[in-house]
This record gives sequence, structure tokens and C-alpha cells, in this order.
Amino acid sequence: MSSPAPVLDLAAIRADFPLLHQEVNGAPLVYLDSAATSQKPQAVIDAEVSFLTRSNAAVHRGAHTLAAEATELFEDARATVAGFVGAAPEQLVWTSGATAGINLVAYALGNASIGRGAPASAPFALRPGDEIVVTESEHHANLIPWQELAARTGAVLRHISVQDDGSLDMNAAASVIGSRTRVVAFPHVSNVLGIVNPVADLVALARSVGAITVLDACQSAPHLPLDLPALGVDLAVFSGHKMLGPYAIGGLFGRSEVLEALPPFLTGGSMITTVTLDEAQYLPPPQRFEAGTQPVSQAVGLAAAVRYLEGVGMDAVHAHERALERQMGDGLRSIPGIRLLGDAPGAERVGLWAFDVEGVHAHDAGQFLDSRGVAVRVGHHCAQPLHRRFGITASVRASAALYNTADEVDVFLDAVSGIRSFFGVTS
Amino acid sequence: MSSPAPVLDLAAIRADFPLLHQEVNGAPLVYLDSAATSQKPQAVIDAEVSFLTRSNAAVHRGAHTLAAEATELFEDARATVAGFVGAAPEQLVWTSGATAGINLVAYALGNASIGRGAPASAPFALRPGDEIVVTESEHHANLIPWQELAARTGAVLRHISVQDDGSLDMNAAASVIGSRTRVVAFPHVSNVLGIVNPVADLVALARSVGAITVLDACQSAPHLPLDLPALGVDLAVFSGHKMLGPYAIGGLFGRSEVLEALPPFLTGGSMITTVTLDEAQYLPPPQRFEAGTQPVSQAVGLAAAVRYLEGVGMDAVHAHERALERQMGDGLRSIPGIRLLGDAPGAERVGLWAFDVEGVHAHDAGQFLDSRGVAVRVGHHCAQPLHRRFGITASVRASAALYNTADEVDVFLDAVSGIRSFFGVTS
Amino acid sequence: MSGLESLYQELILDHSKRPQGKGLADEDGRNATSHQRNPICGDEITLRVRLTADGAVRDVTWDGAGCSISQASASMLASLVAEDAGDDGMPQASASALIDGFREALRSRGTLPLDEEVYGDAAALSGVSKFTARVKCAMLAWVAFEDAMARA
Amino acid sequence: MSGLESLYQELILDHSKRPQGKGLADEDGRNATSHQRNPICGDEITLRVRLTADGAVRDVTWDGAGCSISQASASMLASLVAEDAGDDGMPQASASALIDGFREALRSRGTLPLDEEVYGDAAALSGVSKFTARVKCAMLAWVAFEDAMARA
Ligand SMILES: Cc1ncc(COP(=O)(O)O)c(C=O)c1O
Ligand SMILES: Cc1ncc(COP(=O)(O)O)c(C=O)c1O
Repeated sequence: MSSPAPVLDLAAIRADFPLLHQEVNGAPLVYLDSAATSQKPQAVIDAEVSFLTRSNAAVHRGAHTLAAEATELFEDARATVAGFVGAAPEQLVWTSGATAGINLVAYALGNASIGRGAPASAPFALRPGDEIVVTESEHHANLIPWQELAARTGAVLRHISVQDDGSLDMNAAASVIGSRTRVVAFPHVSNVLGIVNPVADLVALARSVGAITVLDACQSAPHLPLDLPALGVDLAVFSGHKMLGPYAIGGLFGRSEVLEALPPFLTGGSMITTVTLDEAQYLPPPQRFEAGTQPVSQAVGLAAAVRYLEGVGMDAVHAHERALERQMGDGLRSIPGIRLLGDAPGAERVGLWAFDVEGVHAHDAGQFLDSRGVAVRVGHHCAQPLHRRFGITASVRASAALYNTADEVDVFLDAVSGIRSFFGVTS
Repeated sequence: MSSPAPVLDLAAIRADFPLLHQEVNGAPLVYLDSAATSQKPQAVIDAEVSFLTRSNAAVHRGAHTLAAEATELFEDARATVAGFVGAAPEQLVWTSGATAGINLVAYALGNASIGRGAPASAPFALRPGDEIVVTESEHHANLIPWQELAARTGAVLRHISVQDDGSLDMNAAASVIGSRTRVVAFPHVSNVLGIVNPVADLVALARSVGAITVLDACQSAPHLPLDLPALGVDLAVFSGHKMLGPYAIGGLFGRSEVLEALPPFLTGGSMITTVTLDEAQYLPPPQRFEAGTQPVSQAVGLAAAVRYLEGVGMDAVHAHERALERQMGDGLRSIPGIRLLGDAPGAERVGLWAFDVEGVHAHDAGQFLDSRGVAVRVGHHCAQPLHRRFGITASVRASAALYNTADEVDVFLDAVSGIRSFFGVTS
Repeated sequence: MSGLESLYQELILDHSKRPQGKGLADEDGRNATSHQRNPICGDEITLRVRLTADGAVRDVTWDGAGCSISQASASMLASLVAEDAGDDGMPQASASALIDGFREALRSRGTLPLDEEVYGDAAALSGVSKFTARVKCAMLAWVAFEDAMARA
Repeated sequence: MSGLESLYQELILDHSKRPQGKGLADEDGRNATSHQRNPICGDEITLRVRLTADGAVRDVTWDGAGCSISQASASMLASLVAEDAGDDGMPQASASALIDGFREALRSRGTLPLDEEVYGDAAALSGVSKFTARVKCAMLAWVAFEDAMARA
């Protein structure tokens, strides 16, 4: 970057996150596990508590004053969160998280495939031999639902491979995505590699063969300015708890034509017009996909989270995290025995790095860091195929959020440099 | 009841529920909509806030100190909530609510039906002509998922009718449940009728033909002492938000043999052992059914809710609510033009009544009550077939919880007695 | 005027008890029918627009069951059309403008009252806009009217 | 002893670097094999029990990859069996008792230390019980041992 990064007022930001101010194993907590789950600012907690202690009532169902108030707060939250990703309110379906969102899409397509949808859903039906394309870098959440959909419909699951440097093999993409391809699902940012994938190119390939695109935006929504309609994807999912919001809520964005055509997934109350003992008629989106009592206070909390992010500014968040990412990457490269996963030169990235420590198992490395107060994630990070592709079963992953500081990255790097000697591995 | 009901310390209980202390339309709020969603005691809010501000981290995934602590709190919550319904921890699957729990069962059975399960799941497969039995009193959440499962598998959906007095026609049950019956799904307590159904008899009928039972315990879990294994049901669901707990969490109880045999429903992270790009192997229950990040802080909150209920004592809760129910029923019967739904003599009940106001639409009646500060639910309460059976499209429902008082019931009854004259209906 | 009385004005209760235009007219000449349902309470309406040869709105009739707000609103809509249509009928553009204005007022949370000169009795529905949960009830007939014209 | 040093005692690091019983023995005579996996980190172990004609445990061998705790634990288990088995082997009941005691100690959150007289080097794993997230690592080989005996 040529211009200096906008400076965040980190002291003020950190003061908003109560959890960060604690000691772990006698050292100040350095929380570098935000890709797993983020910490919540007081504003999010307050929004939920205020809803529960003042306005709580069943939404979309009651005529009493409290219920009307709750309904308004709930629908305002939808508009706020939809706006955060550039969407219209009716293009945002609440889910219980990204995993639930991807399953929703996969099961709705499955239901379309067995004729459970309106005539408009027929073009989305999968037939034996049709192809679903994912990437080798998939989180299990964006892989197994497609394996199961393929098994249910007879479709074939194919994948775009990842190159040694962690970037997607776009030549492979161009040959894998073909006339039988009906669905292309991929991560905006892999939760292991941290690289921003070429969404426009993948969307163009999918469009050229008439396939729909499903974007896993879990690791981009908290870290980049996001305009899902502008990205051109048909469907996209994200998780509240990874973007400063509550657990148990997520969003599914869909282009209106796609949402309108898809049959429902979960069924039950609040998504119907007329129900007899024999059959039910379904509401238009988003309600068609929102069966039963929704995550009401969580929606209010998530709206507070995106307002918090917007208050800081997503450009500033991204620039700050990018600077931390550079500091981490540079530091890690200079420590002997560290192998970074996905160190593609010049890649657009978010603030995370996964790495292997030569001679030390990731679990042991993580334990050592923990003894210094540094919380990182160790394991396969729900991406076993990607780890296998790099010849390992587990790695260490440090992931930053807007509340992390350069000093914390220094503590982290210093701790990493002590791992191999503690375990008696000589380089 | 011959012995006097144990008296609850209502002042102390009400002080625990911050939302109750407000005015609505210039009158003190009388919240009689707990069957839609309950209010939350401060202890539930505090438990969630304390988790989020002190212990929040990804569970079952991290090795760092915070993650280990979060995992412990999460699994302790499972044990607490399982214990509340008489179950072992591994018999309790977290869901996002009752609707999600019933859909889980219906889709898992559907997956078993197309051979997506282990060999142990084969006995659960539905074949064309097999029968699924529900009741005419079903909430849409325990009806539409079975309609869809029937449509997917070719099974036939049948129902047990409701008699004029609201009780299930057990003669009909004995003839409807037959050799082709594979699933019998029914509510412990209907959310419109408030009558406790004869679970033991229905379970016996289902067992005699080798069918599995699915109990909708939404309206019993908050109000009665509950021992699901003792009831003999195979599967049961409940919702956190109706039992003083957070939104977006619920429980699915399953007998171990049944849970172990069923194939997964949602797929993704944390429910697998080995994943390749082509296929995945699944963990045993409950993890097999818990794909992706779980409602972690909500589980902690729900555990606090059931501890609160246990602290008051479910026998005392039931007795108190039963007394309110009697007061409501007696009062409503004496108001001209009120028709109670499901006034079966001598029925075991929880504290709710739905009713029709002759000559006044339920929406108008509810609006009038709201102007007096009384919050009730109006509409079909997600039970259209049951309303149709009683010849109406909508009713008014007042539902009590442990925090309601006899004085509040008086306010409610007084308001109800003013409805018809306000709308100029003469009896 | 208390909240409740601003919602249930005398005129509204009158219309709901003696509804105008209730009972569907025969389907003679150009006409179109719409069926609408409020999924929350199960209220339904079937509304028929008959048009002149030129495509102007001749009359509106309806049938259905529902709360007093939804019944009064349908009745008021029918009488408004009856008054304004005259011999040449009401141009569809005028009808659309009426519907748009009605929707805007009802969604205004009490900030945009309906003009009695334009809306006649229906102006009494202005009070509904403060009761967000009841806006759908008042809109039901008007949405059916809009939908029927779109089908015509 | 700091938290970390109580977990990674010298003995543990030694076993993990020079593991005993590593490399699966041939499947001669009575034997049974179990494969176990820790779904969190992907660590795996394959463990083989060979039994005497009487059904006593003759030896334990294993293969697998994992963290130092899981590797050390497998190694310590193999050497414990090697020491205790003698010529007649270790009765399965004794083996089960060992496994139960080990599990209990590891789940005790530091309250039940393992007896060095009984568990030999494996007693050094007592410290793991305070690290709840690592208990599974230490248990992996022992669960495989239990499972293999159940299959034998
Ligand atoms: C009897 C019954 N079953 C199922 C449900 C659905 O519960 P939820 O909306 O929490 O999924 C409800 C509540 O709405 C209910 O009362
Ligand atoms: C890239 C990616 N996709 C999907 C998920 C699943 O999200 P959740 O567990 O919130 O459903 C995650 C997080 O675990 C992720 O990082």
C-alpha cells in the first residue's frame, strides 16, 4: 500500500471488548483465534440484553404492543445486516450459522431435484451425472453438504485444486467447470490459507456454463468491505459469531430470483400461508426459509455487531488487519523451521496465517503458545483435505481481528520462536 | 387437588424477571403469552453475559486455556439440561429449536430411507405405503415436516382426530395406528388446547406395532416435571426460549439406540472423524447431529434457565400454573359469549386457554386486551387444522408461566368481559 | 382520543358491521379477481374488479372474513370506488395512485394522515398506521385491488 | 514446576522421541488390532495386542502419528505391558483394571495422581489431567488397547 494505513484507535476499540482484559497462565491474553470465533463488543451484549429485558416477545405472530415492538426490532436488524453485505432485506434469510446456511441450500436443491418445489424450481434440479464443483481448500461445512447432495441426487462432486503456494489453480477451474456443472461452491477466503479468492473469475466461469454460485463468506464478512450483489454470486453465507455477533445466528444471502425459485428446507410455523392436515402452502422468501421461532435477540445482537464494524469502517478494519498479517507473515518467515501454508506472493489476504512447525506437532506448539497467554487454533481447522494436500494432518493457525495490536503480534512471534527449543528440536 | 398448592414466592420470582416491570398503554404489563415465548430471569441473562465476557472461545476445537474452559462450560450445560428431562448427556442433541429438532428427525429418517445411513439405520427406512401418524392438534412444526417426509418417501400421513372437548380420540388412535405405522408424532401438550395428552397410551400403541414415537414437548418442558426416558418415547424435542432460556437453542432427546442408528442431517465441521474430498465419516451421537459451531452461550444460558426452574421446583411450578389455569377457566366460562377450546372435563392441563369471542374477531379482541396492558396471542397459533376443526380461523390464547399472579388473571378476566360491549356486540 | 379509539373509530366499526360492496359481482365483461390471505391470522379476502371497455375501473366487490379493520377497509375501498368511478369509471392510473398513497400513509407510523377529500371514509383508517401489527389488516383489500388490476 | 513443565515432563518428551513398541508386530497367533482417531487434531493410532493361548496379553505394539502426549502415552503403555506381562502374559482383567484406573486419573482434573508403582513411566502422564483439552491425546492409545481387547 502506498498511502499509510488509516490508524485505528486501538485503545478505544479494546476497551469495548471486555473479554480481552484478562490473564491466561500468568500472561496477558493474546487472542489470535478470531477465525474460530470472535470476541464481542459490549455494544452487542448490551443490545441483546436490552432486547431481552425490555422488548422481548414473539415476532410476526402477536398483535400486542410488545410483539409489534419486537417484530420491528427484528426486521430492522434484518435490514441492517442485509445492508452490511450490500443486499436488500428480503434477500437475507436468517440461519443458525454458515453451516446451516449451506445445508439449507444443499437440501433445497435436493428438494427441487425430487420435484418438491414450484415449477420455478425445476431449473435447479440436479440429475445423475450433473456436477457440483468445490475447491480443495474447503472448510468441511462447504464440502460435506455437497457430498451428501451428490449422493442423494446422483450428481458428481468435483474440485478445483490448490497449488503449492495456496492459490487456486484457475487453469484447473476452467477445465473442471464445464457443461455439466450446475453448482460452484467456494470460499471467499479460506480459513486456513487466508487468501482472498478470485470471486469474479469463478463467477464468470460458472455463469458461462449456467451454474449457480455459492460463496462461503465466513472469513471475509468480518474483515473486508463486502458487497455480495456486486460480487455477482447467487448465494452466500456467513456466521454471526465470527463477525463480533452472537452465536446461533448467520445469514444466507440470495439473489431474489434464486431465493424465489427454491423450495423450502426446514418446515414448520411462520413460513406458510394455508395449512391443512394434508399439505401446506409456503410464503415467499425470506420467510419461506425461516421455519419456527427465529434467533430474535441474536438478530438484534448481530445488527449491533455490524453497526460496530461500520462505525470503525470496514476499509480501516481491513487495512489494520492487513498490517498485522504482514507483520505476522514477515516474522514467521524469519523463524527457523516454520513453514507457512499458502504463502502465495502478492496475494490479497486477511489477517491469518496457518503454519507447520518442523519437528513439533501442532498440538504441542499450541500448548506452548498457550503457556505464554497466546491463544491460537491447532488441528485441521475443519479442512482435512487441504491439510492432506500439504502433507500434514494438523497446523497452527493465528488469526487476527480488528482488536489485535502490533504488540500482541510481537508477543506471538517471540513465543513461536521458542517452540522448537522447548521441545528439543534442533534446526 | 386435596392438598393446598405449594405457594410460590411470587414477589421474589417476579423480581427476577426484568421485563415484567413495565407499563403498556398506560397499564401495568400483564404478560400472558408465555406459550409463544417466555420471559427470561436475570440469572439466564447473567450466565450468558458472563460466558461472553469471560470464557468465550471455540469449543471442541481449541487446545488453548480459554477454549478448554468454554468446552467444559458447554458440556456441563448439556449435562444440566439433559438431567432436567431425565436423560443422559449423550442423549441430548443441541438444536436451534423444536422446529429444527423435528426437521432433524424427519430428514434423518428421509436419509435413512434413501440408504444414506449405516446398516443400523435400515430399520428406520420408510417405504411407499408406510404410515406416519400425527394428531389433528399438531402445531405446524410437528405436521409439515412429516408431510414433506411423506412426500419424499411415498409414505402416507394419517392423523388421530380431536374430539369436540379437545381430547384426542383414543379409539381413533387405536385404529389409525396399525401394522404400516412407522412413526407416531404427537404433542405432549397442545399449544392451543393445553391438555396433557396420554403419552403412555400412545407409546404403548406405537410400540405394539413397532413404530417409533416423537414427542413434541415444547409446551410441557416449561410447566411439568419431565422424565423423557420414563415416558418411553423414542425421540422428543423442546425449545429453550419457551422455558426461560435463550432464543436459538433447543434440545432433541433420543433413546441411545435410536440416535446411534440414525444417519446425520446437517453436515459440516465437528461431526466427523475422517474427511476426504469424496466422503466423510461421522462421529457417534450427539456430535453426529451437531454440525458447525453450536449455540454455545445459549447452551450456558439454557442450563441457567433449567437450574432456575429446578430451584423453584417443577412440582411447585406446575401446581401454581394449574391454579392460574383453573382461575382463568372458571372466569372465562362465566363471561357471556366466550367459547373455550378444549374444555375436556377433568383433563390434566397446563396454564393456558384459547377461546373464541362470539361476534368479535380474535385480532380485535386481542387489540382490546392490549389496550388494557394484557398481552395475549391471537391468530391460529400455528395450528390451522385444529382451528378449522373447531370451525374458526383464529382464537385468542392466554398462557401463563410461573411468574404470573392471580391478580393478573383478574385483570385479564376483567378485560375480557369488556370486549363484546366495546365492539357493540350484544349477547 | 385514546389509542384504542383512534384505531376503532365509529366509522370503522360501522363499515365492519354493514360492509359495502360485500358479495362478489358476476364476472360479466372485463374483470379480474384476486385472493389474498394474511398468514398471521388467517384472514382472507377475494376481491373482484370489473372494468369498462376502456379499461377503467367500474366497480369493486369482495368477499371474505376477518377482523373489523380488514372488513372496514374493504368496505371503504368499495365505496370510495363507487363514489369516484362515475359513468366513465376510474382510470387505472388514478386507482394506482390511490393505492400508493394509501400504502404510504399506512406505513408512515402516524406521520402521514390520509386526506378525507381524497379517501372519503377510508381516511378514518389513518389511525391504523400507528399500530404496525395491524397495517397488514388494513392493506389486505388494497393489495387485492392492486393485484386484481395487474391481472386484468 | 510451571504448568507447562508439569505437562511436558522430561520422561514424556523422551518417550515421544524414542517411542517403545512402535512398529506393529506381525499378526501371529491370537491378536487383535484397533484403529483410533482423535477427530479434533486428526491424530491416529493403530494398536495391536497379541495374546497368549490362554488369552492373556503378551505384548502391545502400535503405529501412528500425533502430538508428543499421544506418542509418549502409547510408548509408555507398550513398555508397561512389556514389563508386567512376564512369561504368562498380563491377564485381561488386570489390563482392564489398569485402563480404568488410567481413565479415572486422567479425568480427575489433577485430583487423582497415577501411582508410579503401578503405572511406571506412565505415571508421568498424571499432569495431563489438568489440561482437559489434552486428556483425549493421552487416552488415545489406551482406548485403542481397550477396543483391541474387546475385539480379541
Ligand atoms: C407445541 C409446539 N410445538 C412446536 C413449536 C415450535 O417451536 P419453535 O418455534 O421454538 O421451533 C411450538 C412453539 O411455537 C409449540 O408450541
Ligand atoms: C470458511 C468457513 N466456512 C464455514 C465455517 C462454518 O461456520 P459455522 O461453524 O459458524 O457454521 C467456518 C467456521 O468454522 C469457516 O471458517
